[in-house]
Amino acid sequence: MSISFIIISMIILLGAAAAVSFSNLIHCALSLAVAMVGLAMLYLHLGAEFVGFTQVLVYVGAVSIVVLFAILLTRPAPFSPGVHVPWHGRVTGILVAGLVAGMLVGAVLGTPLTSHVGQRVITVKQIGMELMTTYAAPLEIVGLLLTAALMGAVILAAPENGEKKP
Amino acid sequence: MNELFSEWVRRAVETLSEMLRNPDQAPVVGKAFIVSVFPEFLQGVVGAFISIAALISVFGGLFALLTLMERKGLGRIQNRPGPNRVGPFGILQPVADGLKMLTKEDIVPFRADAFLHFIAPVILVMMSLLTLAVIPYGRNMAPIELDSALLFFFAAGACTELAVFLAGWASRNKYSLLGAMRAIAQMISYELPLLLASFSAVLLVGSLSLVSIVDSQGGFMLGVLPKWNVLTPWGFVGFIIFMIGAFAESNRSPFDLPEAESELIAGHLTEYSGFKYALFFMAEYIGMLAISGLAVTLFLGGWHAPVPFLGWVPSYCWFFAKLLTLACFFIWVRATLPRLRADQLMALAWKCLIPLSFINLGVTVFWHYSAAWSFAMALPARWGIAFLALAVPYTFLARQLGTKKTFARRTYRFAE
Amino acid sequence: MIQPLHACLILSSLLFCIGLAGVLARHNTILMLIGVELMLNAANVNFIAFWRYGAWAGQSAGVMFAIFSIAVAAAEIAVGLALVILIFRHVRTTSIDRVDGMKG
Amino acid sequence: MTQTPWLSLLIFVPWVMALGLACFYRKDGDAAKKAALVFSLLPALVTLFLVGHFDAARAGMQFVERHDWIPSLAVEYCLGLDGFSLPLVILTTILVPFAILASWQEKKTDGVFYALILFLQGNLYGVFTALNFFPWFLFWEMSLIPAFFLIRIWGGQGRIAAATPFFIYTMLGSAAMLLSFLALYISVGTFDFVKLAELGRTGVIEGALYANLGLTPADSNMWVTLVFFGVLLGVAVKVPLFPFHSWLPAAYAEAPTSVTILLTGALSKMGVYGFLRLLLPIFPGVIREWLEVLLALALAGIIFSAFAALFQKDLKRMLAYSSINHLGYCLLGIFAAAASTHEVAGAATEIAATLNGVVVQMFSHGISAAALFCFVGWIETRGGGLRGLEDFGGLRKAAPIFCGLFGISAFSSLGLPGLNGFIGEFLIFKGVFALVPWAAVGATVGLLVTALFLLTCMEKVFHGPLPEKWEKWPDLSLFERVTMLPLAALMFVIGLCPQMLVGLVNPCSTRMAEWLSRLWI
Amino acid sequence: MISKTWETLLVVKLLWIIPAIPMLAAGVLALTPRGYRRMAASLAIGSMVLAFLFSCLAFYATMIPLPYSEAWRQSYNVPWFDIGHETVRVGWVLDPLSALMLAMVTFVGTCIFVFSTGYMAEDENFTRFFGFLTLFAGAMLGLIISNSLLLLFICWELVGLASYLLIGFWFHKPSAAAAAKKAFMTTRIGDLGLLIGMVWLYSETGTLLFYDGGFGCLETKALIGLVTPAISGGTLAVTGIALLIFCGAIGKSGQFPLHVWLPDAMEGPTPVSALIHAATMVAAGVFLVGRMLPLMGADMILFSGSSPTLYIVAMVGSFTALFAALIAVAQTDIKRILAYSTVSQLGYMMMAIGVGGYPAAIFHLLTHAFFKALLFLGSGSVIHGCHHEQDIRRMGGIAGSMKITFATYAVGMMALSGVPFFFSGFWSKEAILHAALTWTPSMLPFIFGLCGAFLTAFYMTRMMGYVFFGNYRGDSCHAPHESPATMTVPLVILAVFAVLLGFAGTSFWPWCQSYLTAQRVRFGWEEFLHAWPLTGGSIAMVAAGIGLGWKLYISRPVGGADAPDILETMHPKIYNCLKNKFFVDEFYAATWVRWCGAFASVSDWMERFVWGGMMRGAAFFTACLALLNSETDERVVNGSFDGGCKVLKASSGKLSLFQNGKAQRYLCVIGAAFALLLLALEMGVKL
Repeated sequence: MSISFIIISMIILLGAAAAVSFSNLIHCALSLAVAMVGLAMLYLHLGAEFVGFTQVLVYVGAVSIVVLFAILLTRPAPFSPGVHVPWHGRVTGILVAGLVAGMLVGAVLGTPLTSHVGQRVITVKQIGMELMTTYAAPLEIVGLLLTAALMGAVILAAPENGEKKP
Repeated sequence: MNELFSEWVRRAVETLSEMLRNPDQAPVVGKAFIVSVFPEFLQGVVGAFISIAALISVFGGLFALLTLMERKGLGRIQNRPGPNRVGPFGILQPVADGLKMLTKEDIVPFRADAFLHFIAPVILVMMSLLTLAVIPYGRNMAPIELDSALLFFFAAGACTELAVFLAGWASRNKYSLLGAMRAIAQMISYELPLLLASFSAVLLVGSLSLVSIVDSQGGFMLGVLPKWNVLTPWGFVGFIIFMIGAFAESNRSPFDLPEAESELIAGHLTEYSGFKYALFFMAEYIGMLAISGLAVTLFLGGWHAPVPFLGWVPSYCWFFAKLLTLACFFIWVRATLPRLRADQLMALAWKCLIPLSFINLGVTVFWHYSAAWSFAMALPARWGIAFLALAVPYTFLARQLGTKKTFARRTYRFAE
Repeated sequence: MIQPLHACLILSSLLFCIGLAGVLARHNTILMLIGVELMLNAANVNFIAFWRYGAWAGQSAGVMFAIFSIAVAAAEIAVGLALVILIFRHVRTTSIDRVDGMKG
Repeated sequence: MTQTPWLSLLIFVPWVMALGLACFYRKDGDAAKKAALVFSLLPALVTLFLVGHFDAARAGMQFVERHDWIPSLAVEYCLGLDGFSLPLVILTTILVPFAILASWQEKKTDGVFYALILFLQGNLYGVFTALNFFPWFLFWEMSLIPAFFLIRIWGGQGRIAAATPFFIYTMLGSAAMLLSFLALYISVGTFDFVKLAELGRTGVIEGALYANLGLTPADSNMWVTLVFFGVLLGVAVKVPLFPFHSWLPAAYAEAPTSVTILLTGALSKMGVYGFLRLLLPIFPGVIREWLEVLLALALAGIIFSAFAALFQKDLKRMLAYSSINHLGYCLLGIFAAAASTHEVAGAATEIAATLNGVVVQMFSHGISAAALFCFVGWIETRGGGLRGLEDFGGLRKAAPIFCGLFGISAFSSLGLPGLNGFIGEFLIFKGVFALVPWAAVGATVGLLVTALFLLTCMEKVFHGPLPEKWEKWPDLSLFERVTMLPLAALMFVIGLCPQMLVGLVNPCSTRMAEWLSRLWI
Repeated sequence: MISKTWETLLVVKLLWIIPAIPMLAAGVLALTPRGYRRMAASLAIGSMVLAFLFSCLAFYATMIPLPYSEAWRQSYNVPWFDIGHETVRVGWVLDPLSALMLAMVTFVGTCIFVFSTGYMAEDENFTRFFGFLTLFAGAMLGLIISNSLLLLFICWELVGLASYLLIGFWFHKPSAAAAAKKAFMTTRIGDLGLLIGMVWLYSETGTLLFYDGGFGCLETKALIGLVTPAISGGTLAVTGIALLIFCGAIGKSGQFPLHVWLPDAMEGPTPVSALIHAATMVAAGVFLVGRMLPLMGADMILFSGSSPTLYIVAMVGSFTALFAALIAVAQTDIKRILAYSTVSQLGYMMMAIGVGGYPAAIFHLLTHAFFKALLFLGSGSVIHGCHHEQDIRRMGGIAGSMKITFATYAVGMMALSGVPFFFSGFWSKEAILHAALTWTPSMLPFIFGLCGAFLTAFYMTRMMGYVFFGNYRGDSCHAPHESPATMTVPLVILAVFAVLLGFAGTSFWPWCQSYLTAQRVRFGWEEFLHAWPLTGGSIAMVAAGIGLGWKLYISRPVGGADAPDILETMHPKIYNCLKNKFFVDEFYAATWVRWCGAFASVSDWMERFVWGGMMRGAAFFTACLALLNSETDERVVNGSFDGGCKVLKASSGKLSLFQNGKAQRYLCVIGAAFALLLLALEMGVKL
């Protein structure tokens, strides 16, 4: 456990926490991007170069943007008071999450695991070969899924015929 | 101590002579020498710093040069002299501009999100500079030789979109926000053809590493024609698509809608001034250079010489020559083409470029498999089929783009 | 000293629970989706961690799973946000509590 | 090592595309048309690959895919490609986009129309590649369904009267065929065409039939004959063989142009292919036994339909009869190939010539007839629904290019040397004459009358004075010229370099010819 | 010498270029827009000239090894496609026959092409016209050089196509369209015979190549193979094959009974009549028989020296020669007279081949090509000069206004009539008659030939009298005028050749005949003196014909345009019969054409009622079955299913009350339950 790991973990956790706790949704989304960058750094740190870059490309380049667009598209009105949220709902949620966290950390710590020492490298070529052989079927399915999701998203979000534009 | 020093001098002299003897590898040798001076544990950091310093200085200089070239070039094209007051023929104009930018007042709007307003240009420049890190500038001269360099390039490029959004949103100005949204829509749309076009090269080489992509373009067909990707049917079309995408990606004319002064009072740049504005400016130019560098790398043979007998010219010279050619092309296009309308912009990307680049991928595959053809007219046949496969869809796609979209008749309301 | 694998797992557990908290405590659907994203990424951290520190040499399953997971997450967020926008158009809000028209 | 299932791709890609069209372009006919065109071109890529990787020197099946389907019934999903099927696959690949292009100006069509066409395309590929009776029959039947709906919904005035008999007639034939194959399965326990052909060659089937159907040896011959005629009925209706052809003129005449193109260009080839793949290898003995009758039927088809075409006043009906006539030559060739050959010197070569001729004739008829029907469709569109022989005149003056290309197609159809039609006819005549001289001599009458009615058509429609009302007759547009160009080019290419096509078929037909000529000498 | 052989071989290898040049031009012209008239003409003429030059080269190449060399016939074959383990090959052959024909076709063709530029100058489809002409030229040249019956057949059909297109060139005239169809159909009847003969020959000999180093179908080995089964009592295949092939020649060369198309073919433009229907294409039948001569005469062995095939050929030819000459006497259309004259002359050639005078036939073919082309072009010039008037009764006295035309026409007329010594027709006809006289099986051909010679001289004189002498009887507003130079220059050239060519085959120096049979030519008067009685007789016949014609039509000028012919006033019945061409067309219309139509309507009736009824019966049967089925469905099956559905529907409403619609509530419960489960597991609860 190195210094860099701790720094990266801090970035991730703080980013994530910020992402779910800011009241300004734009800030939330930006914090999410920060957390994602942190995750990418973690992956780089762990040696999964390809995953790291993909993470940035997908999450920072695409997902955050989509989230931001969604936020801007769904703002009821500028400076309108937020929806009143009953406090007990929030507390229950945090409590349950905390409970789960406790249990998980306990479970992790309670499990004896040995870490492999030394580098593990996976090249893009290896990934490509795996995708084309062992994981060919999943790749196709994911391709289909993405296409379906794309079309689905377009159809869902496109203004329906006859609907007046807001 | 003395011995150590004389040893150092001897090696310095050796290095220098080596650099002179082999100018092609001079920067590499030089860097290796400098790094070797430092103790072991510092060498990595120092190496990185040397690369960074070289990059920033070279591209900073290029940035300055390019602004000047752009203003002079535009001037000449529009039949006016361009800047000609500062220094001989105005060559010191960039210095004057820089000074002006640095000394102007930095204005932050009252309701703006000050932190984000500040951080946006920083991220933008940072990411633009990051993209420069993976391009091979010459033989053995990629600052970082990443296995997935192309992915890195696009990942870093993707982050600039976020920065643009930040700039637009943080300014608290509706024109800024509109500009940012436009910019993002445009950049996302054009990232697809850009990626797809570059993947045709990736497909054929079988690697995301820019170094190996450049390596694969070495050599000559029939002894004269360089084996650049742009000289294959898929490479040619890919290059064109890539360049269109590059224009859009760097928000350059004719795709400069997000920054259109006349429509959006400069879009997300509205509320920026002084040094921050200079940063945006710099980011745009560096982005342009970086993407041109990528185009050179992917399609124009990187640092390879175009003719066999000019192989002795140092590789990086070729690279920068091609880079500057493309940059001049950017300027030329800016001076020539009018700006697109927003719907035309989107239609071009989604209805024409993306299908075409998919077809181009198919053609690339065909090209790869048909490489095994061995009959007499194989090459013309391959060219013919590839050309047909691209030209026929192109005519259809282009025709369907050309359909006149009928708008409702506009009514104008005048002040009474 | 804590094992690197353990550290990663704890990190992922915490990330997961932060996401869970987001889902459970926030009533904005978009924020819930952000939470879900965080949870998915926590899983990815696990994949990568086990790939990196696990005892099975020469396997690439962790990386592959992470890649697929990222792809699926992208699809998920796209459709999710499209749904949010659609819901917003119908009820003019993004609050989850207002959207309960399906109760039995 | 699993290789890419190219043939399955060929079948399923159009299916999926058809589904997509039916779902997303149901209303928007214009978009559906464009999409269908692009989609129908996708199999062309696969076909290109197949042609490129087809080993023309090998006689056996290639690209074989074999998967168990219902193991207990010996039903396999088995596809393969050989020299007989490849030309038909190529033909289908050419004709479907052509059919879509041919009726580009058609206003009535919508997404479902094109979806059906694509569905039909997939099934055609299936019929031409399936090697097991069960999937083959499925594809066979499924190709009937879209054809029926295409005629029934989008046809002309008499579409109902045309579509229903077409459906019922072919269905009856198929039912008979199914029964026959069930009998075969019960007796020999396989549906596999290759195995059945092997059994047919060694003469096992007769024995097996009586052994497993619990009959006496004395009946066995009758049972083989019965089974044979069941299968014959199934394929004969499709080709069609005289006298089962009476559904055809009405169906061709009433179907919309693009469907007629597919009916004549591709669907009728299914029948001939059935003869070639089922009857000739499995029942050579029965064909030989009934040779005179079958040849007489084929000959009657050739002659009667030629004369009937001479009588027709409706261009589409005329071409429909001409189709029967042209496919009659194919059947003539196929039957003659089973003739007893011990007194013919070099019989194997003659049979090979015949079989080559049959395939070439199928291919070239597909092209020529498609082109002619397409022209008639265009005439109909331009003439405001008129397509009678007497309704026009002198159009060559107004539309020289139209007439020129029509003329090329007509001459290709009547077998002018230098164009594709001649090669097939020459080969068939060469083989048949050596094997059964009287049949070849009789069939020449057909050649003469074919020329007569096609030239009469040219004379009545394109020559003579131009009536005033057709003075504004538009010539072929650039689009139409481009549509027709590949077909016209193919006519010349096959006419001049027949080796391109014959080379694919020859090893296959040589092998079949060799064992047919050695059969029970 | 070796190098010479090598040159010859190269020439043979590249012989295909000669037909390819006009073919290429035809391809280009087919795609040329209408407006490019000058380009079209120059392209066509240029291609023809080029082909002519190459043909001269080929001709020269055959001259080199001529006397007694092995290499007098060279062929070169290429594979075309495979059947079974064999390969169908096609090829081309260079021998004196093909070389002569090549030179003749290209030369006459060039002249006629040049003539056409003037004659067709005002036609709007000028470009198309030259396209068709070049297509014809290419196909004809291909026919000439082909070394395979298959290739020959292909070109044969293609010249037929070109003929069809050109006869119907003025397609807006219904008569032209009908004539085109008639020409194609009539020749196709013969062609089908040729096709059958070809496949028969193929199945008997296994090859269609004429010469293939000893294995061709015209070479000894194959011929012996053909004849052998007949000797041993088998079928007489060789006669059958030869006669079937002769059918093709009958159709193409307009021999009786398939001659009917040729006069109608005059509906085409006059240069077409000159090139296709006089000089070249119609001679293809003669060429075919000449080319297949070894096969045609192969049954000679079986019948002690006289071949029944050749007997039939001679009889058909001589009958046609007389028959057509008779018809020509009573025609009034200038082109039709020439057309029947062509039929008659082709009959001469056929007869010559039949009676064993193959070189004489080919020599006559050559001379005829020149003077008949000359006559047709002359008639074209007359027609052009008389403002497209074709009826000779409406001409007259134009000798003065069209001097060049008149002079050249007179040369042609004298050549055709066989005016002695200075005109080519005389020598070639003499050779034919000489061959007929020496033929033992029958004297009929000779007698018919002699009568034909008389009639030819007569009707040509009659035509001259009508056209060039007397008074002009046409529309007086338009005086006839001489044609432009593009038309007269070819006339003069052809006239010169019509005179000169005769000296290549005189009986005292028979160069052409020797060349064709690859022998050394010998100069000597013996032959000429020996045949003097025959020569005298034929000269007398010609003199009688011309004299009679002169007396009837020139010395006493024709009265008026509508005045009846002198012959008509003398013998109205005979004249009427001749005028109506012996009613052959009417006979065909009453028999074959009607039968064909009747059979067509019978087939159609059967289609509608017999076979269609079969289908309707099947459909009705199925419909009955379907009715039965639907009744069963409605009553039995559907009833039970509907009941089941009702029960299911009623029970499902109750189960939907557990949902309250708060997603987060569900999630909370799930999360808590998960935590509890984990807790339980950690606490060591064993499930």
